[in-house]
Amino acid sequence: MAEGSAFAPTLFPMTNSTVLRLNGLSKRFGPVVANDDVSLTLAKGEVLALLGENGAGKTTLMNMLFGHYLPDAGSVEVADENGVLQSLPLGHPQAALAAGVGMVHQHFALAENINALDNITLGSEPLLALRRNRQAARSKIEGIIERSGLKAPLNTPVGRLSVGERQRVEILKALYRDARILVLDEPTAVLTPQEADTLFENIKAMTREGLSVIFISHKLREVLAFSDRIAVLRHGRKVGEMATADADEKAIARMMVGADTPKVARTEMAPGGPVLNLTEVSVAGRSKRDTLKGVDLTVRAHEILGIAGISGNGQSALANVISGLAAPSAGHVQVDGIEVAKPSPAAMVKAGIGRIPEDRHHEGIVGAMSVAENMVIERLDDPEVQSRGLLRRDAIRDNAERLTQAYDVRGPGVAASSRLLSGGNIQKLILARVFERAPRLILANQPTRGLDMGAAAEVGRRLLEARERGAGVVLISEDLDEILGLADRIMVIRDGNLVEAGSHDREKIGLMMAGEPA
Amino acid sequence: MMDLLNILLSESFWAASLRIATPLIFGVLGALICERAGILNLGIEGIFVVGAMCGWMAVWLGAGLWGGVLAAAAAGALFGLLHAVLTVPLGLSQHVSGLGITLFATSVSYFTYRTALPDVSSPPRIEPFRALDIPLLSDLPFLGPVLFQQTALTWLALLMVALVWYVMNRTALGVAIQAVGDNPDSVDAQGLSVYGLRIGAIVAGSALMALGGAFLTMSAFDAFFFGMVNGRGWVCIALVIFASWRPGKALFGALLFGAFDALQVRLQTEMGALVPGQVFLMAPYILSIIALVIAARSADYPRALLTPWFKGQR
Amino acid sequence: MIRIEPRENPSRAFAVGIPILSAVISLALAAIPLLAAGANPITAYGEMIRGVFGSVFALSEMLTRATPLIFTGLAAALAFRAKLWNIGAEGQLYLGAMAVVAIGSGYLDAPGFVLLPLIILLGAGAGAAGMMAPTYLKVRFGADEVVTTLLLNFIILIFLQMMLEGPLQDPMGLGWPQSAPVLDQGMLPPLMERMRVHSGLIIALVLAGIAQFMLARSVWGFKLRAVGENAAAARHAGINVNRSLFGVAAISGALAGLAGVSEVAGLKGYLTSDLSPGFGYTGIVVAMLAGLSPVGVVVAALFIASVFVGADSMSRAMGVSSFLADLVVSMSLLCVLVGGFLAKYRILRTKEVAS
Amino acid sequence: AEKIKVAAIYTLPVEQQWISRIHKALNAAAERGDIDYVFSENVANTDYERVMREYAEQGQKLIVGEVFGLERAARKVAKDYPETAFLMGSSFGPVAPNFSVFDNWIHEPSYLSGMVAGAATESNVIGMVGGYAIPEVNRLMHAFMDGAREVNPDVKFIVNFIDSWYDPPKAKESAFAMMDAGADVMYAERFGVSDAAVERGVKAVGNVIDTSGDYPGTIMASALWHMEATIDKAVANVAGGSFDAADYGQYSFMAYGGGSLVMDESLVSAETAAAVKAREAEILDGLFRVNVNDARPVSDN
Ligand SMILES: Nc1ncnc2c1ncn2[C@@H]1O[C@H](COP(=O)(O)OP(=O)(O)OP(=O)(O)O)[C@@H](O)[C@H]1O
Ligand SMILES: Nc1ncnc2c1ncn2[C@@H]1O[C@H](COP(=O)(O)OP(=O)(O)OP(=O)(O)O)[C@@H](O)[C@H]1O
Ligand SMILES: [Mg+2]
Ligand SMILES: [Mg+2]
Repeated sequence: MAEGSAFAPTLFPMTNSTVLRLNGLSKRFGPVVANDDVSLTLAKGEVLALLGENGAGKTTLMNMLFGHYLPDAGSVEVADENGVLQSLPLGHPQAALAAGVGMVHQHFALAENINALDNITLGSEPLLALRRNRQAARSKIEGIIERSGLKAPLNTPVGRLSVGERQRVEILKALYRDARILVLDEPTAVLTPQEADTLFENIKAMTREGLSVIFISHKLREVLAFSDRIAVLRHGRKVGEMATADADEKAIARMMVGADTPKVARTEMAPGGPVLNLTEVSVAGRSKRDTLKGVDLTVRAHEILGIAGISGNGQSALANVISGLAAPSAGHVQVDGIEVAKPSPAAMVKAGIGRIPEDRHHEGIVGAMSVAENMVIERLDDPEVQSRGLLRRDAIRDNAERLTQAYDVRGPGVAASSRLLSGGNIQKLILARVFERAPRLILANQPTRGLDMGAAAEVGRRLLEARERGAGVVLISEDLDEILGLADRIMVIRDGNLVEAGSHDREKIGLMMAGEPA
Repeated sequence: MMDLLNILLSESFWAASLRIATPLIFGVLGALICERAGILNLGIEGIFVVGAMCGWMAVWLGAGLWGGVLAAAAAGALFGLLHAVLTVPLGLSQHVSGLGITLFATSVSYFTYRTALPDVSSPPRIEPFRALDIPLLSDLPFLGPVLFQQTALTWLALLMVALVWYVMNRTALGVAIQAVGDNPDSVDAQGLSVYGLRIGAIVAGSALMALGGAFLTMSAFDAFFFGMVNGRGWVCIALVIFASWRPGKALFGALLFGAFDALQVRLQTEMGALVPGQVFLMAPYILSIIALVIAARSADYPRALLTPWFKGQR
Repeated sequence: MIRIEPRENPSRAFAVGIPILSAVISLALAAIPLLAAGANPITAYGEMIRGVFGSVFALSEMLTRATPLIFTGLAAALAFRAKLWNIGAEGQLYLGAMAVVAIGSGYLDAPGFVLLPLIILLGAGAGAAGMMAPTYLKVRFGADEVVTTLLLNFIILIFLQMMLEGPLQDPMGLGWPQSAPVLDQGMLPPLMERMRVHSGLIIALVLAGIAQFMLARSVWGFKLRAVGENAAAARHAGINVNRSLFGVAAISGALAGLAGVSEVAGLKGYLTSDLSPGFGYTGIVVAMLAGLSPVGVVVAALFIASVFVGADSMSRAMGVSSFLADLVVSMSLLCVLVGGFLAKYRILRTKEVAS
Repeated sequence: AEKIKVAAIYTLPVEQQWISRIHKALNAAAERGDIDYVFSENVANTDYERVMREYAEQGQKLIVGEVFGLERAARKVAKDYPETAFLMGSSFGPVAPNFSVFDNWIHEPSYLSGMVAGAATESNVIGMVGGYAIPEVNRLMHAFMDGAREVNPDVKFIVNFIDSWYDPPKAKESAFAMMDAGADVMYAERFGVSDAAVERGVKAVGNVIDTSGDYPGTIMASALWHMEATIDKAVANVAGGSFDAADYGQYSFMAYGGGSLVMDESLVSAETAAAVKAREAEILDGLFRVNVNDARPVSDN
């Protein structure tokens, strides 16, 4: 394979059925070369998986195709109705939409105050028309739902939909515009395995009607299961392509990172005494995701407890109780056998609980503050950090220098805004902050969501390390593979109830998650 | 002494409420459109002044009443455009830009007025809008005086409530404006122009605000005075939240405020000897805060309000 | 198509040059109204500079005008840092002023070293209380503080009118709605013979320095910044967000209250309902021009005060309408705002990439 | 003769009734060629002292204005510029050597206009809309009320202050409210009141300025203030080098032509007109003194 060459040969020679061709696209953001001379083709009815580490440039490439970003160089050609390639005016989402390109964004691009129907039809009608033909729109969407199996309530404000429903609305948006080429950027990052499988089966069905798909994912399982062909980006360059039939995990990983990723190996270990006890804990939340109904839970030292479940079944409430953000309406919380009288984040930190939040950008860091400051944000009372109310800036900087080294947090330096770190490095920053205090208990809520394989493996290794040291870990994840790989014991959360799974049986846990009697 | 009930039952009280509410209706609708699109427009107080001055001056120069209305709207739109350019493509602080526009619009109006009319001891008058006096309707028992003896501008305000409601809820444009105020990316991803929608909304909203000012000089009164806007614009900023950004509730809020004000002058004339007059002057503001506290829980803000958006940046 | 990109490393020359350039441009724009009024712009600029720097008196007047703006600018800057949108400095200023005359106009005839600190403390406390109330409504009920603080300005102003016609009215004032004068020993000493600039300016400068230091170097400032930049993350990290908000609300209100103290006890000596020509609102502008930096507030306040005093004096010298002063201030504000943007971003015209 | 340089400093725009009278008198003097006249309007109290000093520094010979909000500071400035003559609207007394005061002492014509109103009301309810309850306003209102009570002991007053100098729409609403409460004669202290009177077809009495031309058939009478007497006297004194600290208040009295009553006799009964004229003569002859009462007037009920 001609790594990074400007004329990297495509594995599949152009055929009449080519519906999309990207020619030598390049894009810089200041000093960052996000894409460097990337060329790709896509055939009719084909599913192409685009792989690469975090920051490899996948989203950027797709954003240029769709017109959000203007390339510094290169061109895009899209086949018209007759299958003839026409060049696409760049930098105009509207032109891309008109040419039949639909894009589902990594981060939802939905207005939450209007309903799904309006989100879907947004931009498809003349703005200055005095009337809308909602009935026609509705029947068209219902037709698409019928054919694709992508069900979503159309009349509810999107703000009240679940993530899975929102994801489907995103796809419906693209299909409504008669997309012949569908770009999906990490569509399953927030879906359960079942939801993901359903989604891909629906999409697969549509490819048989001539839809062509590019999807981006960090989950090799679904890449191998559903794609026809794989293209890999590294540091903004295309470094290879292969037919999925010829690919295996190892080969792909090597192509992505240029080396083998270490497998995380868990060794059996005898658990110690309990570090966290929840007894009959209830939380009265406003929605299902914020509600717990009298759960009992015990985590012991040297133990990773995996909490499996479809998102929105009370994981947030559970995590909020353990991290001190929500006060239980009933029940008891004990850390190391001592009742936490007034739960608060500060009390939990003091009790020795380290928290890795679900939403690392929103809850994990203060983006506008420096890396060093974020490293100490949980221990502002510590005399190492402050004396008499004044910050000890040298100590704070030294601490950060040491931790960025130890935890391999890469970025523009400890004095720079933490916002400038990539998602993976933000997660490492949080890990450093948490592990450095040798917590008795670690709450890891979706710790690898959106991370590439290398970064995800690093998180797993750190969690196992903590367990070895004697910490207890609560691992909440929608990625069943991750739980199966790391957890000593598994519980399933459903409708605000926690149930012991009793085994590592994938099938059985899947059924419990779906609410069927095991 | 007329008691409270008598006041509340009198048609002149309700007519006064609607009259007092009219400039607020224009203002709240204007602020509502801007904020629905995600932009706070604190220029409103100054845009009221510009509307009052330009509307009046156009009529005084012979443009006719509707010419004055157009002139006011155009002037409002112009200052709205300035606010839009500063806050949308340039993404500057909406607070500062707004306060800057208020200062700018007010001082431009005053300076222009004074430079054009350096030597007036009594401001020149125009022939203002008169009550419509629609033949049969005006003679209806209660509704007649309350509704059908208002001026054309009050009717225009009521019409605008319906129009804004219709546009916001029944047209593609309205949906797009709501979407751009909630999540600009949603609009951008569907091929619509975030900048275009926001700028358009601010310009249109500001034109409406200016009509609120024009009402003061062309209907409620017939001349322009320095300081005559007297905080009415700011009140609209409060009312728009009270109204949860809904045109119908905006009308209700403006009427409520107008009713408090109308009640206030009536009670003050009755009870002035017992309670300091200021207690009555404060009442509408205090009640607005109370109403806000009650409404706040359910208020769902346009999520993107105050957050600038740049194309191709994250 | 137009594209906006952050400048990678804005050079120092840029950072200093652009604001100066925008100030110059705003002056150039001021020629329009000047010409419209039939005045010679060149002479006018000369008069404007003389109006600010032409004499010790002019300079002292500029500093006098800047003093309350530093206080209200700091009030806005600190609150805004925590994303607490305090638009109510105008009202809080009057609360501070009312406290001053309530205690200092004869109610308590104590020696200066007792009375003066007491006046300052009470004035600050009254302002603080004025901001705590809306903060409570925000924290407890979710009532938007932009609106509540704005409305409170009106309420407080009307309340002031009531007080000045009632309990606070000067019995010797022949019925005017004004307070009795603050006792002599309760007045902030002037800084110069026969000039109006007073020691309120020193207090303002010291407070700006303290605020700058505390914001960057203290745990309190750390928490404040964290709450303002990302309240959810701050809460998750164990910072008591509400306590931070109440803390900064109190300080912000107190600073605005001090603006009132400084105007009454430093300048006028007694209270009328037109003590402030909108210092509270201008403070917001000052704070934002300063990029919410306390030291920046001092610079911005001096700038705004210079433009106003210069333009006002110029309008008199040139015989054009004195409404010109506000006009010039607003134009330079908008120009500097745009200039600040251009210093940080560049606007690129991108050609359509033909493919 | 050489022209005297005169500057005026107003805290409100020159349209404000009170200020407009000073402005008018100074303009008249300027037109006659007696003075060179410059002015600053809408000067905030905070800035007032600076403006006084700037004018003094400019070499203005006479500075006219109103120092109700800054009595002490203004006297301090005057002390610093002994060469400049100051003639200021003030509630307090003059200060030697150069600080003179005046005020709008038109309680006499106000009393007379009250007589007109008291005779005209049929409902025996008179409405009064004021800006702020300051002595300058209160005094005239009380004189007006006294005059009305003289001819009609049953008359009741409704009083309302809108706490603004400039909000005609608000003044108008206030007037409407009073008419709803039965007022059939309005005392028009603010702009907007007469407009309401016109719309409802009731009568009004004007104050300080003559607006009968704007509202023909509505304004029965107005108590006018003429600053010419005051200004001309002060200018003459400055020109003659004899300006000193004095109270110019008396130049607003009717006897000096500083105050007068205009009546639209087509709207006033002959009987009333005669009574008013008789009273007017008594005042001019010094046989009748109108009471001065600066307290805030309140509604009767
Ligand atoms: N708004 C921005 N301005 C300038 N540079 C940025 C910006 N956002 C990100 N970067 C740069 O891009 C790099 C990668 O950031 P990015 O968030 O794209 O990572 P990522 O590859 O998406 O990682 P992850 O998938 O883990 O989130 C950072 O190191 C940072 O320097
Ligand atoms: N708008 C932007 N401004 C600055 N830098 C950007 C921008 N968009 C992308 N980048 C940078 O370009 C590089 C590629 O980012 P991109 O989002 O395409 O990565 P990705 O492959 O999609 O990563 P991930 O798997 O994390 O989604 C990163 O270093 C990122 O920081
Ligand atoms: Mg991506
Ligand atoms: Mg990413």
